[in-house]
Amino acid sequence: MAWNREQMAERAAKELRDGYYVNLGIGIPTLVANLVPPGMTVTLQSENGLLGIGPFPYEGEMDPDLINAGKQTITDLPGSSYFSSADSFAMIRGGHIQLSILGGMEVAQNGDLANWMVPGKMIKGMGGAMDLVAGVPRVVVVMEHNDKSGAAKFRKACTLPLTGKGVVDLLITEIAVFDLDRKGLRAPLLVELAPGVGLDEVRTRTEAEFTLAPHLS
Amino acid sequence: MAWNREQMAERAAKELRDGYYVNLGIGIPTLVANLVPPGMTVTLQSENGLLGIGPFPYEGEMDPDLINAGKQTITDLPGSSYFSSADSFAMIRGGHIQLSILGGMEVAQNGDLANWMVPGKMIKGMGGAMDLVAGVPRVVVVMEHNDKSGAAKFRKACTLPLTGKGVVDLLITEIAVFDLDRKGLRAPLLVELAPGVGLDEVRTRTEAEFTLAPHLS
Amino acid sequence: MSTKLYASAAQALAGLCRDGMTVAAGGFGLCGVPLDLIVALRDSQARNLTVIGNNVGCDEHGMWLVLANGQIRKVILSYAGDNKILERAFMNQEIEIEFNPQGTLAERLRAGGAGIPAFFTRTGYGTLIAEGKEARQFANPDGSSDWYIMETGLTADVSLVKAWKADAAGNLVYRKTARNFNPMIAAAGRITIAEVEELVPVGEIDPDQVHTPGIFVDRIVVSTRQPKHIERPTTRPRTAGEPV
Amino acid sequence: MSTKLYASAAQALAGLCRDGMTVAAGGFGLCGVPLDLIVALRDSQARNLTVIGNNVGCDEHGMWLVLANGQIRKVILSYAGDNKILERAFMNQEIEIEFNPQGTLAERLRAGGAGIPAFFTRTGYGTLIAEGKEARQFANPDGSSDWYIMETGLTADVSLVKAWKADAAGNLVYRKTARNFNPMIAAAGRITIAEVEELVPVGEIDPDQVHTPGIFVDRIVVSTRQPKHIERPTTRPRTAGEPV
Repeated sequence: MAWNREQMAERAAKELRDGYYVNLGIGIPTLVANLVPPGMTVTLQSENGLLGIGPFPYEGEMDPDLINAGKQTITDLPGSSYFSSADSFAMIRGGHIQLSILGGMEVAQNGDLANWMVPGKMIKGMGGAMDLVAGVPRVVVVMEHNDKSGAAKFRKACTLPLTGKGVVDLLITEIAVFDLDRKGLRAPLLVELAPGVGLDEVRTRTEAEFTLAPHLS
Repeated sequence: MAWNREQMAERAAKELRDGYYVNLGIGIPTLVANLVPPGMTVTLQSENGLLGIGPFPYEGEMDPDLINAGKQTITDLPGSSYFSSADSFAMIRGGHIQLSILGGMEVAQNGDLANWMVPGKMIKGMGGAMDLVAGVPRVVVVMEHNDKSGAAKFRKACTLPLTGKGVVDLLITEIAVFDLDRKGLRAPLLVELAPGVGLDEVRTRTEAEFTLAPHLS
Repeated sequence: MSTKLYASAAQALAGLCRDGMTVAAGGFGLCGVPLDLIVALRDSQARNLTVIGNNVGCDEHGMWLVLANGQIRKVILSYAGDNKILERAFMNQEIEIEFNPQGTLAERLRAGGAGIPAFFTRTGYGTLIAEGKEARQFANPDGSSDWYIMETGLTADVSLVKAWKADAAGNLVYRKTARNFNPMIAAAGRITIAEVEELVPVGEIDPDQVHTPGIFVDRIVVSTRQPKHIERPTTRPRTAGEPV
Repeated sequence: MSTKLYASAAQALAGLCRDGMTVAAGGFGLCGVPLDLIVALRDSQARNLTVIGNNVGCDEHGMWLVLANGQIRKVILSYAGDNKILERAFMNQEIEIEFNPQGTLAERLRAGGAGIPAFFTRTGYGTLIAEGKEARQFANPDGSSDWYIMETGLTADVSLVKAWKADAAGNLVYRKTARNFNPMIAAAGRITIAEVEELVPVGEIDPDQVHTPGIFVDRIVVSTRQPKHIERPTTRPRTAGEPV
């Protein structure tokens, strides 16, 4: 049985480590904020200029000057800090954020990621996504295994315009988890299957070439 | 009769304008701080991270955390601000300081300046001098007209290693004032003579080629 | 003695607006946007503008007004979002859009204000963003190397920023995430105008706590915009027994 | 849960020092120098160090101690000043000195911490500093152009900084001109250690007033150095009748 959104977020949360500074994209990655294991200190960054994202505010306590990168009202925490966009992306580009968890439209077996535009549709812009995948040393993508037409989103090569070249380290879908090599020197490793999901199903629904982790072969 | 140090500083102070942000080098340029005309607002920058230099502190009120670029204890003023060295030189390099007044060892007729090292002697380093002359749009050099051996310091070309190429706009010595063209498209203009100093004296003591401002010819 | 204080946004912009100029404006969504100054920019009727900013306003707010008034020829931004007017103008080829990764845009503005004409970044290497840009490899400390692309600095003829507090010397303090692009845009303007919520006496802002030193601010006007609008109000429910 | 707090400078440096490493240290003259950490660096006896900083200490203070102990192979600085030991070591070819314009050094460190491998600056064009560096022209907004040289980013294996206040999250606040190179050096270190005058409870530092966010600080130690030394005490006389 495939993982649901919450379970995909739980799997992504296993990538957190004590002391990490983390940037979470919108969608399923946002759910990871509520799944930090007890006793572990994880600091969340909002690329519009906040380190230390707190929970959403209570009704009546919203502050128009305090929003996240998705423009939702948020709160800060004791020990938080605010800074400019230049300083924020200096942090990101300089490799100081340990982990970025974000969504994807396509991932290629060499670690390429596409998640910012579909040709022919209006371009909204890449926002901070290109900076995050280029600057953060560990990038985890959480996405549906196939698109609405059933086509594989984990591919030999991306067909959509890239967000970054050789930037994905781990891919989590509702049926499997793959460990990728950014440098493209080895094939992706299938490291985990959702409960009840068979290898044949993964093979059928995937275009990318991958090998099996020892415990699965 | 040639100008003394105080009079050279007074001449340099005539380059100040209301609202200017100014960086003053050590030596005679420092004296300009006390010569801001009444009613004029001039803000002095210290490149180690202060905008708004105040007077030296009184005995017993020195603060080890508050020094100028010459490492002397100073004070700040209402409206002052502190910042990092990177932000300080962003100000300087970005052309936000309107005027830099500094000392020189040699000035060439094309605006080249040498004031940081003498070959064969121990190199102390250029500190912020190269950044100032490269970044500040108007650079005034105040220096003795000749060196101790009597050799001209205003020359056809500098013999010492340069601090900057094509960076001097105005040269003030104890006997004359020259208006230079940074781009080297015209010869320096002799615009002022110290009282009692004749054109012949300036010609004899100068190696650079210059022309006379209309009111002197 | 000159003053940086102006009585209204219109007066603060007087004499500065001309067709074809480049204007940079701070803000992220509706947060930290100099709304009064942007209205004054619209009222100036200056046309063929190039506008730099993270986005170009939200529906009926901020730079949207200038866009809707047909004054913009080109936008340099990171995120266009759901902006129907921009979409239509772009499809009709009435406007040029230059997309930038958000961090690249922030750094280009920072570079422009700091006298740096170009820098290298890994961001966008191997993507559409890299097309036509110089790419080269630089070594890492561990001996490996990565590919980077060259990006150029950005400056503006006029910069419009929003701050929380200012003094008459032009020192600015921003509040929370309303800081965003404002400090870099303040430094990148040949003329910079700050719209502020509160003007405080000179000497009241701790010199250690100035975000934008007065050297970057030429003109100051007090904002008329209160209360501020929220784009995406998001709250959590109070659980039973939790203190209010 | 891990902590960033260490009981002494020696403990804060434990396990980090090795021969041949690059160390960056904040400070301008004797102002804002992490003195305890530098003593611990000397006591580590790590050799063949490359040291980055505006200067390499003053007589018998700061990095002078490490220099005098023969631990330094190369210095990357802007101003050597009157440092007899450095002069002798340089003349005897025991040490390499790389001179940088002060603003270029500050920007190289800022770039290193910000993931920028190289940038262009006009500073030093046409001087000895430009030798061996790529030079190229960039256009100005007015259509003219200027020459610039390429400078590279700098990072350090270990960065030592001095701050006024810190909290356990690693947020730093500097005081007056003791800020100087410390913020950039904090960001440019693969491991950064802060020596602070006061450790305050988490939540006491206003989040809008943090100079160096905790993400850049790995270890914190409270300084034992009070009162601070002054390199060039300079005062003015009180004029008669002036209030004391």
